[in-house]
Amino acid sequence: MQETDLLLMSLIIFVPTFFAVGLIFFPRGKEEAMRWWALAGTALTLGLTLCAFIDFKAKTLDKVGALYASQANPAEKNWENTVKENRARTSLAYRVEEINKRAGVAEPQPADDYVSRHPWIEPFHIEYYLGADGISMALVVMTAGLSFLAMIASWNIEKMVRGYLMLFLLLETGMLGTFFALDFFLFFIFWEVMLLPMYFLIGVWGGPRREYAAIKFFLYTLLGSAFILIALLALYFTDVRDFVGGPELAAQAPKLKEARAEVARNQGGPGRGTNYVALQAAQNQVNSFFAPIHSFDLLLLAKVGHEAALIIDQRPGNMLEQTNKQLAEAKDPELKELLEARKKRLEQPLFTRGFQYTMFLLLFIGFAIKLPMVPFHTWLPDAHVEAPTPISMILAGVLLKLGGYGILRIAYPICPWAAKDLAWYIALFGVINLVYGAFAAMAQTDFKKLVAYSSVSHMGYVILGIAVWPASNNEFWAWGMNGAMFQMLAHGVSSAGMFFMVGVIYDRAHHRNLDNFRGLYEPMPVYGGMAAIIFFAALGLPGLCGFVGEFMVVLATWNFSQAFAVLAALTVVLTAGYVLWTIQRVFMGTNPAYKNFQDMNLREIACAVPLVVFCVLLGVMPMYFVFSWMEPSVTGLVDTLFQLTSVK
Amino acid sequence: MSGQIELTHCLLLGALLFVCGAVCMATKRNAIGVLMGVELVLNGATVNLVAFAHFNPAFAVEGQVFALFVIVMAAAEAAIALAIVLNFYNNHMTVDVDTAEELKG
Amino acid sequence: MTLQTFLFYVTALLTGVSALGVVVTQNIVRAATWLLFTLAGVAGIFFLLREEFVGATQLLVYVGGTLVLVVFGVMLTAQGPFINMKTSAAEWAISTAVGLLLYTVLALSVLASGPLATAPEGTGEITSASQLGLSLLGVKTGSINSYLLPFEIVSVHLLVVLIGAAYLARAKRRRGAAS
Amino acid sequence: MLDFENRPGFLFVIATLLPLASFVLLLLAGGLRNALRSCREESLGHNLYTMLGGDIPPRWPAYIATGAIALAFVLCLAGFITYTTEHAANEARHEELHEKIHELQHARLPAAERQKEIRAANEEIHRLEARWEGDIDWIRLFVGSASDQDRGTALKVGFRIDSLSAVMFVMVTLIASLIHLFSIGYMADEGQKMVEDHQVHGEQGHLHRRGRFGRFFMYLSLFCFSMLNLVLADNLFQIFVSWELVGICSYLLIGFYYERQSASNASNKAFITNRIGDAGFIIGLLIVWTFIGTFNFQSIFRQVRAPVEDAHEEPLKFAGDFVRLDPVNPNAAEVRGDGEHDALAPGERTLYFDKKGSEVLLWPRVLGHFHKEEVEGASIDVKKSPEKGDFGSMPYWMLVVAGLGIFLGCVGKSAQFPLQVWLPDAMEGPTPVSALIHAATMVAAGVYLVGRCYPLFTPEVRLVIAYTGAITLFVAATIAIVMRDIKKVLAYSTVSQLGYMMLALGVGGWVAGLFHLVTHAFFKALLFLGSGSVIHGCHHEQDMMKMGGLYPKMKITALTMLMGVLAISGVPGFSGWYSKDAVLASCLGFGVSHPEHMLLFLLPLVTAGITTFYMFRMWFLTFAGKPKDDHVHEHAHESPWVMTVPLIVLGFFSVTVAWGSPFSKEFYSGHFPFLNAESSALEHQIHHSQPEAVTQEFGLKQVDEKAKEVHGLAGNLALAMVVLGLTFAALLYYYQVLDPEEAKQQFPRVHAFLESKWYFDEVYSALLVRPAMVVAHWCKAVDGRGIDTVVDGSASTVVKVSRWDGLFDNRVIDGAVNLVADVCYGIGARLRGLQTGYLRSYVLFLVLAAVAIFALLSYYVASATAG
Repeated sequence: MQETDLLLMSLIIFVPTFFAVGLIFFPRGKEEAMRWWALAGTALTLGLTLCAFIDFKAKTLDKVGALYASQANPAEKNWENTVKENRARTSLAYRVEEINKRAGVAEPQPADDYVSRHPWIEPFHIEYYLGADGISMALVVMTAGLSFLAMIASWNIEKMVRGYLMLFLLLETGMLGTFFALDFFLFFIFWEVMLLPMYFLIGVWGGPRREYAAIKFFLYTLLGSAFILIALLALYFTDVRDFVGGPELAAQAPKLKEARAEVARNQGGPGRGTNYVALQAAQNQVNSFFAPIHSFDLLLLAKVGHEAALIIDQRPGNMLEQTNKQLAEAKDPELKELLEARKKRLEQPLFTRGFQYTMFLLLFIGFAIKLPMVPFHTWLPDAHVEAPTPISMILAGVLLKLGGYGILRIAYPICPWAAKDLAWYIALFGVINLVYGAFAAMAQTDFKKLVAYSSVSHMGYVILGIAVWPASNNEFWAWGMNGAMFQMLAHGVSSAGMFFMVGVIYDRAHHRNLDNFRGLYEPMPVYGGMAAIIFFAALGLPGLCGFVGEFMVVLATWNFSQAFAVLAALTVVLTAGYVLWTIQRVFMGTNPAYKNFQDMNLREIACAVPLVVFCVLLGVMPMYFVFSWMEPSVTGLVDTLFQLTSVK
Repeated sequence: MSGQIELTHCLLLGALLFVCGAVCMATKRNAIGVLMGVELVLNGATVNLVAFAHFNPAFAVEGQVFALFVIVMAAAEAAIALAIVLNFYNNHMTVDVDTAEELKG
Repeated sequence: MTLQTFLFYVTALLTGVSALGVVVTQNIVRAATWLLFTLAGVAGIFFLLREEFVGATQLLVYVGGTLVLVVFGVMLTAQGPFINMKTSAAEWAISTAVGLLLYTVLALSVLASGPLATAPEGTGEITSASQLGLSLLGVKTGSINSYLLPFEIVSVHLLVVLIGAAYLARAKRRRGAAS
Repeated sequence: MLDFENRPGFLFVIATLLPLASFVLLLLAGGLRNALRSCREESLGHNLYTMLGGDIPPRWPAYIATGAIALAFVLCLAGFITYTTEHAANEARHEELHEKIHELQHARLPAAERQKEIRAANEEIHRLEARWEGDIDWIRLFVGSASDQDRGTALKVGFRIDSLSAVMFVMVTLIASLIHLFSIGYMADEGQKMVEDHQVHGEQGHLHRRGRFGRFFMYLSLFCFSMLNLVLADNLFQIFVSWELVGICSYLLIGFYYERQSASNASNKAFITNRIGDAGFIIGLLIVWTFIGTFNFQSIFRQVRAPVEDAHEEPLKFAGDFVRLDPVNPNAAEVRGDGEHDALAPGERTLYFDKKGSEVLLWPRVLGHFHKEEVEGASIDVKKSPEKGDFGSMPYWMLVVAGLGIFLGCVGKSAQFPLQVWLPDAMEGPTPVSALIHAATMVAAGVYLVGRCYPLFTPEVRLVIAYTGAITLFVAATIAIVMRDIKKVLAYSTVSQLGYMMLALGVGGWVAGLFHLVTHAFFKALLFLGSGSVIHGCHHEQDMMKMGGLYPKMKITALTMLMGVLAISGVPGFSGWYSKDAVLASCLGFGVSHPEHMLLFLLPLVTAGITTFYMFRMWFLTFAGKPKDDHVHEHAHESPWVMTVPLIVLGFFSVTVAWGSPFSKEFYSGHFPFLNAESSALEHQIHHSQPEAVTQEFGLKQVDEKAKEVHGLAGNLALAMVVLGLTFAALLYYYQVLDPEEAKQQFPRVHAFLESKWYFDEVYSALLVRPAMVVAHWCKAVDGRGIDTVVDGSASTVVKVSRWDGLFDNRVIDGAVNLVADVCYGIGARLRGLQTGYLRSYVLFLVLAAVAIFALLSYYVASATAG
């Protein structure tokens, strides 16, 4: 079938919506049936996601096996090509170009490359443009999995069940769509689609200060969205004409000539009448060679950003230089004219330093609020504390990752020049996040707030890992980026687990004050054991998922800044401090009041076990479970960006 | 005065009929009287149309066709107006239009 | 002054006087009679202008149909001896004044537009009834356009009106009458 | 797959993985059992639950864990024997092959044939090496330049067996097996359905809780895996991973009685203190990774230390040493002369040899064919980011920092000054744990790592290590004198002994330090288990002041412990004597060659006496004299056989372990006469894996040689101190000629100072813990009062503004709108009168309006045409 990938991706995005709509038809009072229906929805989404994932792995990454084989055998000389091919196959830009090439020779589009575009709102060049590479696939799988688990955790929501479930499913659509979207406008729409359900989920089903928290969350994120919107519009009005339809003007020159001739033919003259309609059409044809083209296509914008960075740095072989060279050689007047126009466009101050800086800051702040980055983080503790348990899981597990994903997918590729220049400051903020979050977590007495601040601290590693853009050597940056991506996944698992664990105990004790717990190990050994594993994962214990990302990021940091690396290394002490102190205050000691607490029931175990298992599996075999298919994408991104700024 | 019928005169006659119809409508309290006024107005218009048809070859057919349409429409209008008058009569037991003053401000 | 012109002025005079009669008379039956004359006069004008088909239609439809309808209306609504439905003198005065004003304006505008371009007698093609019919039936002959669609619309309209009229005029069972 | 014939190293890998398997099994079974407890009423759940032991903790976890570690011991022993018997032969064959390759390179043979021969020889070398090592990728990123034949960079896990690790394996598995066995007896209480914890007081008397028999062995298994993995590792990264894992095991086991506040505090303290060390460790790792690009020990050493000879076997000037370079040289142009350095690519530099140069030369990862002149000229070209075959460089101070960082990790783990505070508190854990983790193995990991990373340490770092060790051993020994808790005495003695090891390593006695590590493991495990036996016998009484006169009641314990005491004191013939003499000899050797550091010999010498004193004090207080507490004495009894057998075995080994191995040829050939402090077979065994740096580096070689010279002198001095210490102890606590109470009263300040452990805890609390909490609260306040105030303030400002806005809306804008409406209404009300409702009048209006419009239009048309 044509475009099975499009079908699959669209299904993944919209199956939750379908199930949300389906909830309308349940009669009042059938809450249990509704829950099962919604659970079926998330399960189906998860199933589809896994299908897509396996398919994606098999079809776009079948070279990984070969790579490993060649790596194991030193005599194999072809490994470099294998690496290149591997990266190319996972790179979205490469696959898009392949499709364009094939479209040129009228070959049918393959159904397996997980890039698919269809016009949507044509007057504004908005497309229904979906695609996936290792980065988005990883996050999509995580989102679908966490949504499923959070749905299991939602079973004890009793208030307005139908509304809750519908909003939850809509939220899932928004999240999945954001990770799949390659059109900026589409991305933004999904981004906003995600916001509103979250607002209501916190504001209606939350704790005592839910209105405050919900409004704070909403306003903060809306502020971020506003920044992103400005950047989106500004980028849209960039002229991308030189980057669509291939850079070859030589082929366009004869067409222009033809169009000119058509104009002359229709213009009339002595003894001939003027055909105004045809003249107008021909004139339009001529103008179209010089009219600006706008686009929301993220990959195209990235291409523009890259080229701009090359021109700004006056790197050899940049497009302006090429144009000048061609101009010097060109004889054909039309070609000359086209080249002149291109030269003027490339020289025009549109994607200048200032513009890149502004765009990057707008995008970065927009995404950093979501991440959250100190000092834009105060929505997070409030929102987490007030949100119901499953929503906290989603919030910490998925929503924060959107910030990191946005930076990786949008801010960095489109404004590489500014990103490189500002790397030090970003890394500084990453370290501030790390240290500040850890300190603030240590001072909390509210269990959920502590976990929330630990999230702030852990996301610091993500910022730091992304930011360590070195001047000389991309090996370290690759470790940092891969570490940051891994940290996002690991934090998705461990923070969701932590919030779930807090939720479990909140259901029993009805408070979250750390000083009033004590002694929960004895009545609840299963709970205690699983919680300990998840908390140790957050602490960064080797063998559990938290360690891998942290360690990789820190490894990359020394080469970038020694001070930051030292601070990041010292943070492990603080992390150990607050995690262990928490475990002590909650689980150790004795507390007669809680002696008869029930251990986790089957539903809770079903929700917690996958999280615990993934904590361990990701920690023990990160290569097998993650890097084997994610690494080419991430390292490919690193390579692309690095080559822009490497040796002059 | 030439030996022909002049367009101006025809138009003056149409205007006279029109004014008469209007005054008729304004002065009659009997609903049927008002209806007659309407007929007069329409006739005035028809006269004009026919006159134009006669005096301008470009409108030779159009003028007549429209005159015909007016006549037919007038017939239709008369039928429906009478029906209304009858209804009015049934409700008010009179045809005095002054009894229908629901629109008074 | 030819006979045709003469007849035109006579007929026009008659028509105008009858129209005034319609306005002036207070008796509705008389008014109907005056109206008959008016309509017939208009038909005469049509004949004089050599638009025989329109004239004939005017006679047939208006004089023969519409007017009869009006008379029926008079008869159906007549209540005993004629009830006084006179309007006040003030109203008469105002109406007359306004009517005169309007006529003045119309007449002035007709006269002010100067001698209108008229085709010389006999140059214009006489339109025969068959041509009219063909154009109404949608046949395009020469420069004559077709009016099939308006014709059809008018037909349907007529039908609707007839049904509507029948519906509106039907005897209603009134609750008050029953009790 | 597991080809033990060709890869005997796998024996050790399997031995490492066995306890892991046991851990996973116990974890799953225990988790399942606990999970089933809530549904034990249902039939299926009930059956499964009882199958897994039911309410009473089952015994089989102990058997599984013990079986696993015992099997591991057997495997390790097999591996050890294989290794020792093969080692010499392999070494010789290795040499031979190298020799052959060298010859072939210069032989007059057809090229193809020569290549074939060389390849065959290389393959055999490879096979020989691969027998005892191997690695796999843990994470590999395919990044980097094309010429890098490593194909990206990788974090690897792997193993490499040498003499030292083989010995360590046998030592760890043997002691661990014995302690497992001991624990079955010691932890028997935990096998009950409900256990009474005497130290926790609830509302209704003592706390009653469920037994945790299986969990204890689960933790022990995890610990064994981590520790063995640490020994197995061939790279720093894997060691770091194991480092953290043993840390967490220690945390879990110290906090085993987590109902006790003191236990949970101690476990937190242990882990956090360790993490401080780990932070340093991480920094060390970062520097190594950043500059050297690998964590593999062999690769690191090959890069920082110069090779011994060039490709033509010409010895190099700085063989085995760090080569220091200086980028600044006034004669640069003259030296180069040819201006060649101008042609260097960006990132490449020319450096000049200089003894105090700020840079260290990094040798290529794969050293190609090179000549002595090439690298011993006045200058050398290095690349900033070296490829596999290029020379690189790194700042010397970075190397120092890396060494210090790694050493900080060791300080944390081995409880050295100033991070020694956690170890005494760690005695809150069950005694077998103290024996295994906090005496014999884990705390020794720090020393082991220093030994492993030895070639990475610059002389400055080694000096720091030496002084740290010296301070530690003295401080801890002084505190041990005044401790009343039997386990605390042993804890401080452990800290002190670890100090000895560090000191030895620091001064260059590589073999001495690690030798002491092994012997100490045996007798310290023995002492702890003995104390455990005592505690068990006295019903969890740990205060020595309440004991006394226990010898008749528990003879086996008393005698075996005496063996331990003699060993630790360094009485001739006992294992401790060999190792301690070696340590002191190294110190004296160092002191002789560096007289300014003579303190490094005097401190351990004095402390040798103190050690003897406090160890005998402990033994006398416990076993000799009259019972001080009748209650304790009456109930005291000897422990069951599962506990005494390990004591006896360990007692045997504490005496004999240093003598010699019956598996080594030397044992029979009479090379090692009994009672010669320089003739231990174990020492010889460890000597095999001594890094090349110690034998080559000039300073180290000198110390090593001096130490051999002064061995006798150092031994005699130490013996004198031991006698002195023993005498004092006997006088004070056995014959009671002197009254310890009197001494206490005479020096109250000193006693208080020692009793409160030199006030370390208080200082840390004031300097680190409290400031951290203050900063934490600041951060909280910044969020709550700072950022949130701004956010909320801006929100309330917006609300206020919107209120004003609302007023403006209501008054001004709405007022205007209403005014318009009112006016309209008024006009409308007036105009109402025109609506007569009469049809006539409407017609009139219509006509009038038409006339008016007409008039207006014509007026305008007229005026327009006129104008």
